[in-house]
Amino acid sequence: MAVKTNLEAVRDTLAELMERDPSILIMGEDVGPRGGVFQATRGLFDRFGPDRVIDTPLAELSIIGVGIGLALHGFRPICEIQFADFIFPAFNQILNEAARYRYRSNGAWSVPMIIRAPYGGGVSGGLYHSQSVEAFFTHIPGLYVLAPSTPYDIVGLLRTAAQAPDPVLFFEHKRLYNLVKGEVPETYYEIPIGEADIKREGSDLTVISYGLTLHEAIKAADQLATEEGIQAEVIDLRTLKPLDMDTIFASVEKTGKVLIVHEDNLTGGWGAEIAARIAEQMFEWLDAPVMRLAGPDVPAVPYAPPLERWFMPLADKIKAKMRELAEY
Amino acid sequence: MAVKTNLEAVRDTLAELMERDPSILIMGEDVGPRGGVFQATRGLFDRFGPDRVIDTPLAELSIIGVGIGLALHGFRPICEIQFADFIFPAFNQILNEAARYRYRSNGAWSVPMIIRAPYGGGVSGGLYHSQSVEAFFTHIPGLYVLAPSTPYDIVGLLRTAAQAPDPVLFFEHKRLYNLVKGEVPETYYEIPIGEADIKREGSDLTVISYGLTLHEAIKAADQLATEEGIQAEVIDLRTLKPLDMDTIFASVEKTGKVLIVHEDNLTGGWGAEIAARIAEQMFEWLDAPVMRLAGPDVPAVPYAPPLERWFMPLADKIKAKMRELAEY
Amino acid sequence: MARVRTAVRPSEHLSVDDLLQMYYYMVLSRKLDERMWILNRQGKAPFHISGIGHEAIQVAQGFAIRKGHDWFFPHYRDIATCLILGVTPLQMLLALLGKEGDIFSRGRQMPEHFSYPEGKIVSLSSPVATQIPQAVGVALAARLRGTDEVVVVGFGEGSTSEGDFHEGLNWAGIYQLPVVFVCQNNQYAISVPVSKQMPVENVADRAEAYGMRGVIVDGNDVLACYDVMVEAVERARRGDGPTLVEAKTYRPVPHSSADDDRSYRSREEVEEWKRRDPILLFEKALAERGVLSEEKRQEVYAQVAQTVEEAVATALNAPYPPVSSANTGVYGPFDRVKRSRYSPDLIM
Amino acid sequence: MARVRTAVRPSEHLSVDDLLQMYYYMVLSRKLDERMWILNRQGKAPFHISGIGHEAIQVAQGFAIRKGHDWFFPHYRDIATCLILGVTPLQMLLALLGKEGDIFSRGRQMPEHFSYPEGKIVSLSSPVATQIPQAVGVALAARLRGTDEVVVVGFGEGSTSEGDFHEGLNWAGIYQLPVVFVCQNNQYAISVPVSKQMPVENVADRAEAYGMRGVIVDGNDVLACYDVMVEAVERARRGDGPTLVEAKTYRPVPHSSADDDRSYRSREEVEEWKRRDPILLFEKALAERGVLSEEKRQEVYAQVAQTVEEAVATALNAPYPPVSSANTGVYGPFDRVKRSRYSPDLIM
Ligand SMILES: Cc1ncc(C[n+]2csc(CCOP(=O)(O)OP(=O)(O)O)c2C)c(N)n1
Ligand SMILES: Cc1ncc(C[n+]2csc(CCOP(=O)(O)OP(=O)(O)O)c2C)c(N)n1
Ligand SMILES: [Mg+2]
Ligand SMILES: [Mg+2]
Repeated sequence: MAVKTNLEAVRDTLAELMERDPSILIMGEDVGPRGGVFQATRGLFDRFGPDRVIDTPLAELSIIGVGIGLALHGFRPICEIQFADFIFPAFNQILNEAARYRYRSNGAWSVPMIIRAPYGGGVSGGLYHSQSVEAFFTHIPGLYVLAPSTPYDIVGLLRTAAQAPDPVLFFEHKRLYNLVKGEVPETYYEIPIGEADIKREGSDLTVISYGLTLHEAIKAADQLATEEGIQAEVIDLRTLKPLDMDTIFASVEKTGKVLIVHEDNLTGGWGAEIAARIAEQMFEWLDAPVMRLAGPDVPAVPYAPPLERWFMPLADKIKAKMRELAEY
Repeated sequence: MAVKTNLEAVRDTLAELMERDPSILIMGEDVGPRGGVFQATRGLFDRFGPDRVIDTPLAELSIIGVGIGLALHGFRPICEIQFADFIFPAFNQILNEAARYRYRSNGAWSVPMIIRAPYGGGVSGGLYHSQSVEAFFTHIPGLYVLAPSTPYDIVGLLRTAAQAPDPVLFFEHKRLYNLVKGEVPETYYEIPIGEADIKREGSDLTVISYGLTLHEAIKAADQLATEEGIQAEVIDLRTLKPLDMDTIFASVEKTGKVLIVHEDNLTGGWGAEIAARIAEQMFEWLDAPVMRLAGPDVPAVPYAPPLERWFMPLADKIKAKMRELAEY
Repeated sequence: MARVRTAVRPSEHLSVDDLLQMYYYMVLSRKLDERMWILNRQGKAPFHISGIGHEAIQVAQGFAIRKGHDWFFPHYRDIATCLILGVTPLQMLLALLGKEGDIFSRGRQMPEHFSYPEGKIVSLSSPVATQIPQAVGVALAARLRGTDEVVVVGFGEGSTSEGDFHEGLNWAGIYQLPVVFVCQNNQYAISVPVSKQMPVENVADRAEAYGMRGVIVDGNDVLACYDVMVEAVERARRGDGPTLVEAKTYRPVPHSSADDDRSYRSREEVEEWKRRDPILLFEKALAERGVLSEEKRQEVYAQVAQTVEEAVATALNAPYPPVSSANTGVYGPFDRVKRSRYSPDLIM
Repeated sequence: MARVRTAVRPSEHLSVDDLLQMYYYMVLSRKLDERMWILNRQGKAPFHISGIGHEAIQVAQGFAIRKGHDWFFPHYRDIATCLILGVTPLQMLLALLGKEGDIFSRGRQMPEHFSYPEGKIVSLSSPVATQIPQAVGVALAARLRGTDEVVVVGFGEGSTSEGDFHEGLNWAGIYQLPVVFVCQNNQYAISVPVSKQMPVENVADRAEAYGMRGVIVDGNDVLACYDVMVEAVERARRGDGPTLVEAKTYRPVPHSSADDDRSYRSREEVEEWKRRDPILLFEKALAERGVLSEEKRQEVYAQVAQTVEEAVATALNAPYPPVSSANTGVYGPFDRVKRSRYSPDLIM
């Protein structure tokens, strides 16, 4: 068992995948000698050379567009978008092209590729280096959307993503890159896409989350258990699309109470879909309204430290909301 | 009272607004001598000249980007995106720029502008001329999102939109352009943004919709009343963002049963947010699960007539779902 | 009009057979296309977008590339090229009508959204210019794999205003990739004339900004187009880098079946260009070379008419795809996805 | 290095006062910038992105435009220009620290995301190149209103790879708008060198593709930059159309406080360029003209040091914006919006 950070988990798995599969390429801004602005590709350029670790022009539309072409020819590009905030110039290529190639050609063409993007706040990144952008992609048929938050899950899901026959959005919370450490087995394993993980068992209420707020939810749950004896079950979605409704519904059957937490702003966030499904299909199991806690409906996280704290749905806020739900 | 089609309502109101407000410009592909591919700007070029009705290059990013610049200087551009399917090259300019100018500059700068886009299926448009794209925009703080579906509402909301201090997405269902006719008073009126309209009163269940499915829902409700005596209340959202929760909640208090219908694909659609809010805040009033009926989770509407019919949530499907809900 | 004359003229080495084949495809494409308009006007086809008037450059590019080896990202008008690369008239018609045998998309896409893997014709979408960086990606792949495949990508002059054009050509220039960009400049993007689309006279004038050759050719002269295309394709194959080819042509019909072109251009202009119809021009050239007798000409037209009419009859009688088909294939089969009982959002 | 020499040399008509003003702003910007780095390294400022080494072109453009009349869409390195247009060192520092007096965004944006309506400095975001079509829109507005405003828009050479650059310049060319595009080509986009960014040697080589003038200037020579900028701005004002100015310069410091530049370039290269530091060059030129004595030089440095230190002290002691402020102003006040009791998505 090696202990790794999230960042090391990404980097080591990228290296492993490239070693194993010659069709894998890495492309993006500064992924080469610089090793990526977060160092997620450090050492790969030296190891695999400029033909497999490609420093692209500063042009996201073509990072994805050219990546699609590579995929059509049988490569499996792993495209890095430097910050998730900057994925939108490529939105048309992702939505109208990558996600639709298979369906529009009745399966004649497909574009297996991975799009990696660091996302999220808590890093003094202000409005344009803190965005959570997953909800724009989970709405799109044809994409897989993953957001693992521990080294173990990152390794297992990145390995699976690298075999998927369709485009995968792979979101990495940048605040967690060096914050989270965890054990990664030496023996090879994979994690299926679409499988949530119960990170903390509990019977009083269910908390559903991913990313930074997942870790904060666990913290809040632990505190609440110690302080007030309330036992929350914390589900880590890991995969955002498709949703693991089996795991979610099983937990709701047990607890009858659900809180969904994400960092992205509330309105139209991915929590809405989760809440809507639970409300529709678990109506008779619910002992309380499905609650959501999310970032406020402002355009991303402000820069000044107190304002950033105000934005982030961290443990204290989650705990308060859990208590409200428990007491319902 | 004049009877107009939806298309005439758009066209006549654009002319009226330009007449009244010299800061209003129209820009887009083929809006000039061609009068727009749907004829929504027919006659305006001759009447107002090339300085106020601007045929743009085939380049959506800059239609919005240049529009933002015009707005910064005090113009109020009305930018036409020829089909909503083609709005995505401009997504970065809308999301990261237009929607965030005010907040990011603490109110020092703002970009009042209207972005008109015909959307929706039922016109043999296939995957790329049929998309419903509203959910990508309703998630974005800083935008108003309107989707009126009758001549009366189009006139009233377009007048209001043309005074809003912030960017307005104005979605027009292209199938309804010539299908729907309705009365438009000669006397001036406006409709506030954020005000839903009860298009049909009823007490057994509430149907919430907009666009083509709104008209189908009314049809279904009328049939159901005649055939089975079930009285459905049909709410036309008209404004998608912000949502008129007062009207929605009041209806739910009355009926205890809600069906949300939209044409956009189900997962992550705008119906999810509406359902989530009702489920959370009206928990104690609900006599049945909040149900959703929407387009299937495929990449937009297929072209072949039978496949297109399969996709569209039209009256027959809505009626079946209403019956299911009524019987719950 | 061709401002760049090619030094080599491969068209001089075309055999009589080749020339007659080219002629055949021009006529086939034209007659099929005209028939598609009629089906639309009869209310039998919901939509059609036409290649009429653009056949010279289309046929030229079809003959300049290695069928099934080189890649083709078509412009939506490229009916003639697709026929050359192996798509049958019947397949075109089934797509027009959205019938079961639509090999492009099985009735999902509008007509003329070609896709034909056997001919390396890559699936086309409607948002213009998106195919340009994708074509560059295929060319990069060919380079990385060390093959000698060439990629040809088509688009209209209006599409060059999109950011996709810039970003794609920039990459191709940086890596000097084996790709030929073929712009069919037909003077209009729907109603918008070139003068409102770009501040330069020629699309090809922009090639230099991307470190590549730009070539302008008379897009209605099939042999001139052939010379230019062969040179560009073979340069790319040799590793001498990309070319931006601009074929000056004209669309004598409305933009699509949904367009009415009378509001934005004069009938005189249209008639003027019809006098330079690519088929007329080619017939004259062939007659001059003594390759096309009047008898042969009529034979070709008769053969084409029969081919088209047979295909129309079959297509009209063909069934639509089963409704169930629309609810499949959003995702490819993948056994490492947990399928949740309740999850509606994953249609395999 | 300046390949285009201006015929007119407005810099020859600059008064001693003007020259000393220019010098003052170069030194002020440099010293303020250096101090910002220190605050970052001390852990007092979360982030900083620097204009060091780019001051010549920045000061030149600041002096070439009509303050408060012409519009400025800054590059994020344009600290010197913003100081000239009226932003104070204290305001820069308050933004650096995200303090209440941050006039750019009230602590919402990262530092160097300028905004100053009084100086017509338009609010900058982080996604690069987005400002380019917006600047063109303002120029179009000026044209439509018949004013003689000019718009200057800045960006790095890396940003020219984005579609926004292409689309913006295309519009400006079509309508020959009063806008000057100023590219500070500092050889790198973070770690990516120009050779991997574009297939042409100079950004300005692309001007022709947009039907406009392209000018290359030594971006470290403030007077050469001034000549080029005055000419471009006045051409635009006269209605003679847009110019693409490329100022060749270098970034002797890391990309930002989050960067480490040792992985992608040699120390020798950095040292080589430091010998052509714009302040050094200008001091030499001023001394040659007899404008800058050693005494005067020291006086300027002392004045700048005092200004900066006073501002730093004030900024460090300034409060943060109240938390409640972050929850306001997503939408402007508008009385024709129905405010729903339960609706959380409309923050006015
Ligand atoms: C991104 C995008 N915007 C708008 C459209 C609508 N549209 C379809 S074809 C067309 C004109 C294309 O002109 P050009 O590129 O010159 O090709 P042509 O049709 O003249 O061959 C337009 C505006 C589209 N398909 N895609
Ligand atoms: C759309 C977008 N993609 C990526 C980034 C991240 N990024 C910030 S600055 C930068 C390099 C910019 O290079 P250049 O335009 O040459 O300006 P310079 O920093 O060299 O002055 C990058 C890649 C961004 N800000 N925006
Ligand atoms: Mg054209
Ligand atoms: Mg640079």
